[in-house]
Formats: sequence, C-alpha cells, structure tokens
Amino acid sequence: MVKVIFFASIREDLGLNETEVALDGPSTVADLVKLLVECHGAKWSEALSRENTLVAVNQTMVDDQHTIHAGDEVAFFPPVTGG
Amino acid sequence: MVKVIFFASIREDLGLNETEVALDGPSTVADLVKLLVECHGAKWSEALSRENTLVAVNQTMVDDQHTIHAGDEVAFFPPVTGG
Amino acid sequence: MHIKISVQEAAFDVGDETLELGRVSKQVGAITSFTGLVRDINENAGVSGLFLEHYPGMTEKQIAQIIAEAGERWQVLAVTVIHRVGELLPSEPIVFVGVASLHRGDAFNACEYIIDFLKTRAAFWKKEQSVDGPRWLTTRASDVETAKTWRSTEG
Amino acid sequence: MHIKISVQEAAFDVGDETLELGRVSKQVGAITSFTGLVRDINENAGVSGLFLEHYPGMTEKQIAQIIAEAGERWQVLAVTVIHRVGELLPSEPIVFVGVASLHRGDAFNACEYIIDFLKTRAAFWKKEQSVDGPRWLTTRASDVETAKTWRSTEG
Repeated sequence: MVKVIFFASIREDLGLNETEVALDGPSTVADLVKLLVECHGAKWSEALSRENTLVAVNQTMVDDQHTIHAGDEVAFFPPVTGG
Repeated sequence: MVKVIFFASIREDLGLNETEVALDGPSTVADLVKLLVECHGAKWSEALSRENTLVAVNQTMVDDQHTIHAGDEVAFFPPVTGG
Repeated sequence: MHIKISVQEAAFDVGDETLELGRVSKQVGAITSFTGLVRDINENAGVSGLFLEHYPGMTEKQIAQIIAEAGERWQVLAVTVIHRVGELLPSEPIVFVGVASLHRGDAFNACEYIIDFLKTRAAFWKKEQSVDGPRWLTTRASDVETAKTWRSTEG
Repeated sequence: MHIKISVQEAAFDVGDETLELGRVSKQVGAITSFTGLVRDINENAGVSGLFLEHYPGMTEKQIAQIIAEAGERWQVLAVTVIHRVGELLPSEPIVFVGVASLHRGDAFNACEYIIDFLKTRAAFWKKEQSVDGPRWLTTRASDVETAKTWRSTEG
C-alpha cells in the first residue's frame, strides 16, 4: 500500500486530505496519477495533471518518473507560498 | 571666543574636556592648532597634529583650511569606532 | 552551528529569539533578523486574514536544508527560523529568520539567503481571506527571480 | 519615513523596537534588524568591558544623515537606530538598526547600509578594558573597506 496525501488547493479541489492506493508491481509517479484518474475521474485528472503540481515521495521532491515502492508516502501539492 | 572640545583619546591625552580660545581676526583650523600648540607645548602638538586627528566645526567635519568664526564650536577627535 | 526550527501557531517574541541567538557563544558579534508581517496589499485585495498550511515533517527538513546551505557559504554560529501556520491577521508577524555570526556581513548574507529560499522551497501554502472571498496565493514571480540570483553567485 | 534615533546608556528591547517598526504603517511587510554585541575577540585580547563615548548632538545628526541617504536609495517606511554609550560588558547589545519596508530586499539593503556607515562615520569612540589594561580602539580597516563598497555601487 502507498499513502497518498494532498495539500492546499489540491486538497480542497479533491475534498480529501489523504487516501491509500494498492499498486501492482513497480510503478512510477506517472503510473500512480494514471491509476488515481482512472478511479476518480475528471476532477482528479484536472488537479493532479496541472503543469505546476508538485510531487514529493517520502518528503523529498521528485519528478513523475520516480519509482514508488510499497510503504512510501506520496504527496501532491501546488507551488509553495510561504514566508 | 571659540569653544574648543576634545573627545576620546585626545581628551585623555590633554587631560581636558574643553577650553575657550580668543582668536584675532579670521583664522583657519590650522591657525587655531598653531595657537594652541604655542600656548600649551609638545603634548598638544602631538595630540592635535596626528595624521588621523579629525576636526568638526559646528558639528560638521571640516579640513584644516576651514575658516573659524567667533562663537563657533570646534571639536578635535580621533577616527570613530562605533557600532 | 546551533539550529532552531519551529513551525507553530503561536506568536513569537523577536526580542527573546534575538537574546537566545546572542547567548549561543561569546563569539557572537552580529545578529541579523528578518521578520515578515501579513500585508494587506497582495494583488491589491483588501486582505482580512491569512490561513497558513504546511507539510509537517517535510517543511522542517526543507528549512534545515536551506540553513545547512547558508552555513556552507558563510560563517554562521546560530540560526533560528520560526514560521507560523493557521489563522493570521494583517500586520501579524508570520515568519522570523535570525542569524548570529562573528561578523555582520556573514549574518546579513545568511539571513537574506534563508528567507529568499524559504519563500520558494519550503512547503507552506497561504490562503488569503479578502473582500473578494478566499483564494490560494500563487508563487510570486519576483520571489522566484530573487532566489535565482543566489544561484548565479555560486562559485 | 518614520525615524527614531537614540543614543542612550540604557539597554534596549529588540522585540519592542521590532513591534514599533511594524506598527508605523499597514504597508510594512518586512522588518530587518541588526543587533551588535560586545565581543571578546577584538585583537585577541580578553575584553572585560567597553566604555563608549559620543559627541552629543553631532552623533545624532550624522546618524540622521546616513538614514536619509538610505531612504534615497531604497523604499523605506521606518528606521530605528539605537546606540548605547557608557560602560558595557561582553555580549551586551551595543547597537540596534531596524528597518521597516514593503519588501525585504529594500529592508536588507537599507539596514546593512546604515550599520556599515554608522561604523565609519558616526562620532562614537570605544575604549576597551582588557587583560592588557584600557585601550582606545582604532578604526577597523575592514569597516572602512566595507563602507567603500557602497560608494562603488552608486549610480
């Protein structure tokens, strides 16, 4: 299982803080997004496919070709605006 | 009359916070230093003639060719070391 | 290097934090600090408040990484970064970056470096409450450009 | 621009001064500050204290002039400069320069400019009490060089 969490505008757009996903074999971030969009439809496609949506795996920023393993924590969020 | 004041190491070297000087006619800072040295001797010559001794007239930095007028406040001090 | 990182809802006291930075070593000669306040002029909207969200765990790691980078570039004795989250009102302090060093040049550079990258690399998100309703803020282009200028000074 | 200049024997509170700078206008988004402490490493002597002397009247005018120059170069909403005089102990805060601005870049630049010139142009003199006896300090060559770099950035 992989824990998937959402922040800020993406969390609000999906109406969801976090979810769990069962992955079959080796998967990239892109594979995970594809799976989530297949399950949940257009709203998820829009939120997770935005050009500026960022992804972190185990709290480290990655690109969509990064490989995800069971037990990983995957986070999706918009560009940061702190300070 | 001109008020002459001293700060920091110059004040300590002369053992004096301030003094008054009567100037005859138009005088420059250099004239004032010459007069003070004539009156007070070697210790004053050393303190007021140091290469890095600074002079302010009426609280504005000047060079030794600046003309002094009656009522002016003339200050001698070493380079500043604040902050 | 002494490092203190806190992401918190509570207000902070700039005086206490500055004194604490001064106490880490007798060698401290200079303390610089940046305090950011909630402004009411973002995008010209009348802002009535902000909601700040972060990614617990990741945010702190990112700040620690930025501090470590500053510590490699300049001689730094101590750094404190405090960032508030939750509901904030206009003019409330939102972020504090304090740097203690032997010399002021190092302290100024490290302080500015840390706040510049905190704004572009640490996982915080601001939601603005304004007369036009709630709105998630987008990254300022000027902040991205400011951060890039540090990259160009890398040796 | 709000300007506060104080030469005083009493200690100051960095927190109070920072809050005051934040209150001058709703536009304040950034407050930078420099706090200088008495160090024990000047010329490697074991410093047991400092005596600070100034030229009442002239010192304040010089500081006002430096602040005015900073205000011409950068967008500044408020500046506070506090410099202590009299007897001071190691690690005691000796000087505070605080700048409030809309944006942090202006606040950092103005704050650094003011402290750099305060060290080379304002009428303060430090006498060090060390294990070697009392000694008037001389101007640091590094401070003179630092101040010169601002001249070279004049446009």
